[in-house]
Amino acid sequence: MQQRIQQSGQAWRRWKNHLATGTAVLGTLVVVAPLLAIFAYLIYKGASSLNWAFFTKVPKPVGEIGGGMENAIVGSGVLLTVASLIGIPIGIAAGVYLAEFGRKRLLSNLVRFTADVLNGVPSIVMGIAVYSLIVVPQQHFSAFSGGVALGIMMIPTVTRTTEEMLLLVPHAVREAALGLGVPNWRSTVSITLRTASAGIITGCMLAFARVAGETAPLLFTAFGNDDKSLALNQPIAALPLQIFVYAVSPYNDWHRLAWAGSLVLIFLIVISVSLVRYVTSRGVLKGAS
Amino acid sequence: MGVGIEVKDLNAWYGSTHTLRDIHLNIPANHATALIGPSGCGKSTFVRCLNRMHETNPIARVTGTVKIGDLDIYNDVSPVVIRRRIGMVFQRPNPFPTMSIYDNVASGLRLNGFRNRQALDEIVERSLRRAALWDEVKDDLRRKSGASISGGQQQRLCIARALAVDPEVLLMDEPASALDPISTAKIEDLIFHLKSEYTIVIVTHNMQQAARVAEKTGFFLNGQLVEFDATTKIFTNPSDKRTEDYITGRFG
Amino acid sequence: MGVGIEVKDLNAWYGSTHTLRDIHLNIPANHATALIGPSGCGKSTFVRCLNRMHETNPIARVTGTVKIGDLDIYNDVSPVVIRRRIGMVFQRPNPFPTMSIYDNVASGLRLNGFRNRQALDEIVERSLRRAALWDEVKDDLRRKSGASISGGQQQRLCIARALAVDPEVLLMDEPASALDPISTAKIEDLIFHLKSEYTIVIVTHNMQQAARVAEKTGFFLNGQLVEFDATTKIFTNPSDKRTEDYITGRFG
Amino acid sequence: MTRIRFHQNLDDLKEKLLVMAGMAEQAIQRSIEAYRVRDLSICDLVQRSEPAINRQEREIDQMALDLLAMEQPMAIDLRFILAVIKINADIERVGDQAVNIAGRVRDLQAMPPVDIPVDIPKLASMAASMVRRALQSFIDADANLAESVIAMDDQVDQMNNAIYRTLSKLIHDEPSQTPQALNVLLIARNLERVGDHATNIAEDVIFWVRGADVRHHLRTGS
Amino acid sequence: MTRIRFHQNLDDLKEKLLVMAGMAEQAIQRSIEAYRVRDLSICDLVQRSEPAINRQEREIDQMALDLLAMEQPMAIDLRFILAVIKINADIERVGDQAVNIAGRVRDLQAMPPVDIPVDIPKLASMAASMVRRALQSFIDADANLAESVIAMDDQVDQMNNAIYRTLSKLIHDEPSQTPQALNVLLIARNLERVGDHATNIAEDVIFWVRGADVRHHLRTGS
Amino acid sequence: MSGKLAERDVVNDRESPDSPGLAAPRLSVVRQYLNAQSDSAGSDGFFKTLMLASALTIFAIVLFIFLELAWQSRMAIAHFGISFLYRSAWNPVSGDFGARPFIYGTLVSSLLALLIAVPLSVSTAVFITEMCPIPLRRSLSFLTELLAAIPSVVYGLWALVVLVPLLRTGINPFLMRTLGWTGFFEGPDYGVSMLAAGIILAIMILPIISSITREVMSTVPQSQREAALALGATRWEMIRISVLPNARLGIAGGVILGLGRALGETMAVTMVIGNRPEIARSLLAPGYTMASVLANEFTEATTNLYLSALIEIGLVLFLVTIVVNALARLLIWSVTRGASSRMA
Ligand SMILES: Nc1ncnc2c1ncn2[C@@H]1O[C@H](COP(=O)(O)OP(=O)(O)OP(=O)(O)O)[C@@H](O)[C@H]1O
Ligand SMILES: Nc1ncnc2c1ncn2[C@@H]1O[C@H](COP(=O)(O)OP(=O)(O)OP(=O)(O)O)[C@@H](O)[C@H]1O
Ligand SMILES: [Mg+2]
Ligand SMILES: [Mg+2]
Ligand SMILES: O=P([O-])([O-])[O-]
Repeated sequence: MQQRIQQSGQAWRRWKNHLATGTAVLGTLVVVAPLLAIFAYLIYKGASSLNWAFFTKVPKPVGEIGGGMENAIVGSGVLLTVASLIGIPIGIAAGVYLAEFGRKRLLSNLVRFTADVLNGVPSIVMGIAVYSLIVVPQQHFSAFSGGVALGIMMIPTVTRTTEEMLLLVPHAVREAALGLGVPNWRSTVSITLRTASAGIITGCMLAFARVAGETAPLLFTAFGNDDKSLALNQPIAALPLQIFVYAVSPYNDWHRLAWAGSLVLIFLIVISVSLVRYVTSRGVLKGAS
Repeated sequence: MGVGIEVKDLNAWYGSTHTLRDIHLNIPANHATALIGPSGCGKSTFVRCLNRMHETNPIARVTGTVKIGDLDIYNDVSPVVIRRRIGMVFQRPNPFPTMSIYDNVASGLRLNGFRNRQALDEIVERSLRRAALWDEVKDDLRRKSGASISGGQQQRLCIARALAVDPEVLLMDEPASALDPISTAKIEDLIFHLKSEYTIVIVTHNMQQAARVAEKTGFFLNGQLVEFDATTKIFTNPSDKRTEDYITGRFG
Repeated sequence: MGVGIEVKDLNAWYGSTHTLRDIHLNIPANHATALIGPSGCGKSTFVRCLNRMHETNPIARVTGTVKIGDLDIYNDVSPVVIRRRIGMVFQRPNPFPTMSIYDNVASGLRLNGFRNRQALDEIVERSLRRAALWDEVKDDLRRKSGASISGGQQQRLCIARALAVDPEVLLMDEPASALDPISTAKIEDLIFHLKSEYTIVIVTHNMQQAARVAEKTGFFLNGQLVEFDATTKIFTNPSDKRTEDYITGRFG
Repeated sequence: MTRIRFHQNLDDLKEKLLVMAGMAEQAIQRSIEAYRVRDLSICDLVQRSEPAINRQEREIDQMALDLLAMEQPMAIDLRFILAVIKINADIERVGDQAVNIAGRVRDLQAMPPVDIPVDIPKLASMAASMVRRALQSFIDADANLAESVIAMDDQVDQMNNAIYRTLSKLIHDEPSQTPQALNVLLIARNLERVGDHATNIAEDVIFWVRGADVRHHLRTGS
Repeated sequence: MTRIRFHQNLDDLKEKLLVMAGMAEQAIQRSIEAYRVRDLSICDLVQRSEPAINRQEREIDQMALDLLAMEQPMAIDLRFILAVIKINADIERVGDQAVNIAGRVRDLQAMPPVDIPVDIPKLASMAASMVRRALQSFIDADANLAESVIAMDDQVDQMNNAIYRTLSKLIHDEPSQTPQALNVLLIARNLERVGDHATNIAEDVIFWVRGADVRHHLRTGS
Repeated sequence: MSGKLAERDVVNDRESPDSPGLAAPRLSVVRQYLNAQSDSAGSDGFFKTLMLASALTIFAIVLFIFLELAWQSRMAIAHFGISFLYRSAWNPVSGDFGARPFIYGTLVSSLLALLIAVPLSVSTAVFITEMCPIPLRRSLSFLTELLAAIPSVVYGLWALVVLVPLLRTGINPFLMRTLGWTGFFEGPDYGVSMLAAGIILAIMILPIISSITREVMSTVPQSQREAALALGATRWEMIRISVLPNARLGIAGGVILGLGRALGETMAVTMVIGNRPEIARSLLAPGYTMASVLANEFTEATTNLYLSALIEIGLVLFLVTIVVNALARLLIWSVTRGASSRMA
């Protein structure tokens, strides 16, 4: 009746356990290493070019000393604002539809699928599409078109995170609201969305961070501008664009500026993300799922 | 004050499963009425039909009449209006986790656009007092989230939230089954006090609980109401063999 | 067959909260022993100390000796070995949802490198039979996932899974508190049958449950073992005033 | 919720009660036998059986208490246990009556034998039959049979009153036989009380089976 | 788990039982009063009180049943309810004894008055005091007091036996007074039974308070 | 918060007896207010429509992109037909275009990236959620997520000046020596290569996959872990039987997201892949991806056919994305059939 498990194999099990632990530690180190390497390199190369002028001056022509990236910093700000205004509301609304009303399986699956496809659409293709959608009819590059391109790129991430986060909200919370005689829309906006807000904000931040560093879609839309501009219907500079231009240039000065620009871009992204996170107070850049 | 509930010919379905069959029932006003029965017999479905929560399930269907007081809830009004008049408390405490205790209690009114600050303060305090929670939370009203208190307190918070919209009927679907005995006793005491002012319908798996709080008890089986009678009668001397078998554990 | 458990001077902490204080206790072999007490008194912590699950919590600490039979579990062996000899069943059924019913039961043995197909088949069948689940699942053994059966069945599946590694002791932390009365009665019957072959320790909030299944009952309060005696004694005539107050509901 | 063990326990309880009832009934029968044949050894037997009955009574009460504490009995089960507790007390007192009768027989034995013109064995068989029927109604959960027991009580009372009158007259007529007559009178009283206890048992059975409390309703007078 | 209402219900139950006990005690006292002053109107009073006591008994039993079914009482509470159920039965029977005594007094009244040289009132006051003490021990949950009640039972028994002997002798000596003597004898028996019931009550109190079943232990003989 | 007067104002007069003969009892302020509220059926409908419109916007955008690409590339489509997909030629001068090397490059670089990134990100996630001391946990997750905040140009730059030289001088010679016999690692070694692209893509998708994996792992209920531990599982066995199976759906989701990103990634890849439209077995050889060719040559496209062919490359990339997504979905669906899709 009684059968005891043989004791053999215990050593092997223990060994496997250690092996797995070792692998995980190693993997983590391998992941963290390039990050540290990139940061170290950026600081090493770029920090020396950072000064007040960098933030307050527009670029100088080649050869002249000084100049900064004020135009690009401001431009990125404008572009990202436009992008967020387009991408976040549409993204969240679509996510709400999928999670709360998406009972028609076929339609919601289709939307979900196209969102995934859109997520995978290369940024360059997005640039081309927006180019022919807005730039060609308007006949000039513009900040607005750049913002639209980035905004569209934000949508799928925001949508999918919103949906997932809403689905994580317990059904009981919805029932509680409905049971109080709260209209459906009110319950969705004030209860469900609010309950899931931490996760949704994370998703928005992820999307934001992603498009903040995008270059390709801006090539044919925002185009770049050597002067500071706030106009939506004019070409506008952007940090990644500027970095790209400097980076592929043959001048050492400009290379340094590119590194410094990268440093600034990363810090701006991290700071804005952290700020939002801090305000909504939950861990930084908490992953989307 | 509470109003009576008159249920006639109620039938309910989930998809093609016929979950409730021809329920006839008069629930007296200002009393507690308990519903018992084995798992899956339709108790939850029944109470959810009383405030039209049943239809929030896309595959659900219902026929028959339910009158709350003089109001035929399936014909006279919209579900939203009905649910404002009938409070509901669920099996697991479900406070809004992102809201403070105060906001939780105020939510039923706020979400319907009620803005009078002072009145809200009063209503919140009164509801929390009625739910026997005021003394425990009055110092953290706005600081603590609804999810940061203990399970038993959460459930009383949910009761307070339901009371804040001044309902006439309070539906409770196994309100204490997720709680420990001490919290359960508190909830039971609470129900006992509330029933002079509200019509209370409580679903429970715990027969002693039904016995302790309710004047009337209904026994459901396979979607049918087998027996509905005074609680003492049901628990000491039921008329129907099936009821007797169930409460004495001769079942299944 | 089961072995007795001897607990001496057991103290346990979560961070700096002293959760168990100086527990002395002898749990008899091949009997069921129930642990009761108000929420937060340390029952779960206590049973988790018996199979060294307590220490899986990073802030947890424990001192004292626990002997399972002749084995001093905190000094003689590794936790992995101890947990294999002591089965545990938790409050909420936790079958592995990605495994079939068969694989769930076999998982403990497979972990230990047990590969003999035929023997495995037999053990799975025997364990499921012992857990009174065989007849209900035998046709879907490999087709159904462990999560696709009802809650009561899941809990019995978890018991079968624990039995499959042939433990000497079975720890159960409120094994039926998430179940409806019929499933609960099945689990109780099961415990009643199992206790001739295993030493069973069961935590429960339901005093009648303790009364029904256990020969001995211990009452915990604020991390201390207030009284440990024959179950009938505890429930009809306890020696300690605090026990009396708790079981008669004069508490808190 | 198949509480199989609980219902087995209830059966055990019933079984135990029936065993005890059997002992009590036997004691009555023996005491009357002792009366009939004036045999002191039978009296001994009866008196020696009392501790056993008392022990049974305590065990049954304890078992009922345990079941109440441990099993949350409801409805018919609860009424059953309460009926058992009450029947238990009655049976114990039936046993007591048997002992009392045996004591009276012992006293009688110490006196010169006289012919007492009352039919104690008949009264006894009547009372015993009431007890037996009450128990049968308990075994069969037969409320109708229990009602018939209650109806019999009147007869026993009448018989007892008749005996009282007879004996009263006898004493008046034959003062020398007073001690014997008094003892017989007390035996009759004891038997009447046995009948009362049987009536109580029958009422408890009806209460258990029907859930209706028939005390002081059906009973025409105690 | 502050089951306040339940404990209020237990208090109500106790209250009700005490009211009933008061009625029963009063009935005994009145019946003895009737005996002393030979007053038929008092007999009437006693006999009219019986239905009320019976009603009380049924109500108390029902209440106890409801509490058992609805409140899962445990330990001391459970023992209390069981004690109440038993005490209830005993009190009701005390009431019955009072009615019986009243009946005997009625019979006596119909006969020529004679002087019976036994002190029934003393026995009665003894028995009544046992009942009162038993109830006091119940009110105070005082097991020691209850033990003293059980100790008193022997005295009552002795007194009763003395009365039996006296009356036996009286009948022998004065056959004409037989009916009266017999009635007094039965009254004494009734009072002895009242003592028995008080003893039972005391035992139930001890069981409730201490959780120990003292029946047939302390009691020296029934 | 007190005030008896206000109490009477606000609170209904439950206690006051109804005036006899009057049917309707006095209603409390709350009740009156609520009864006066509309039933909101209209606003609910409007809200739902709005949400639906947003959802459909996504669909419309994708459809628009597709149509736009198809329209712009109509010339190339007409000219080359289906053969565009498998022809290897890429000669702007002669006007001879085929997408094969680009498709190859895109798929191989992305697969390579997945091969590298998936194990790494899963083991990182496992380390962070299951093994790491609590104080370290937050900072480690923060660090891995910082990777997501680095723009792709920066990655490209860094890869160009740090990674590529490192590969050329350190790693590649080693790979050639040890694994050269497989044919995947043979010279000549330029540094810029498919391998470099794969690595940089892997670094870029790591944070996505690992943060999602970490997230789903942390939602695996503690009870599942305890179930395994209580059976006598070691930590690794616990991870293997409770954590990974329960998280696999989420992990797959993360992988799809990462794959999408890798397929479409432009700048960084362009900088390190070598940009040569050839198919070579060796991973050390340069390659070209669809996104890179678009980025590099879009502005230089001189002829209409050239431009049209480039845009058709975009179209193909778009279609590849769809196919890959569909395949991944099928895969997930077939793996999870039978099991419940959401863990409680
Ligand atoms: N959402 C649902 N979809 C489909 N069927 C359902 C759903 N909810 C309940 N049912 C079915 O309806 C029947 C009644 O369910 P209901 O929840 O009302 O039972 P219940 O008496 O409340 O049981 P419990 O005591 O377990 O809560 C059951 O057979 C159940 O399978
Ligand atoms: N993971 C934990 N971290 C910190 N403190 C804990 C943890 N788990 C339990 N405690 C504390 O330890 C004490 C004992 O908890 P334990 O879970 O053992 O109680 P319990 O008797 O099982 O209660 P319940 O009946 O509610 O399950 C409680 O005060 C609780 O707050
Ligand atoms: Mg339910
Ligand atoms: Mg616990
Ligand atoms: O129990 P009794 O003494 O009244 O027969």
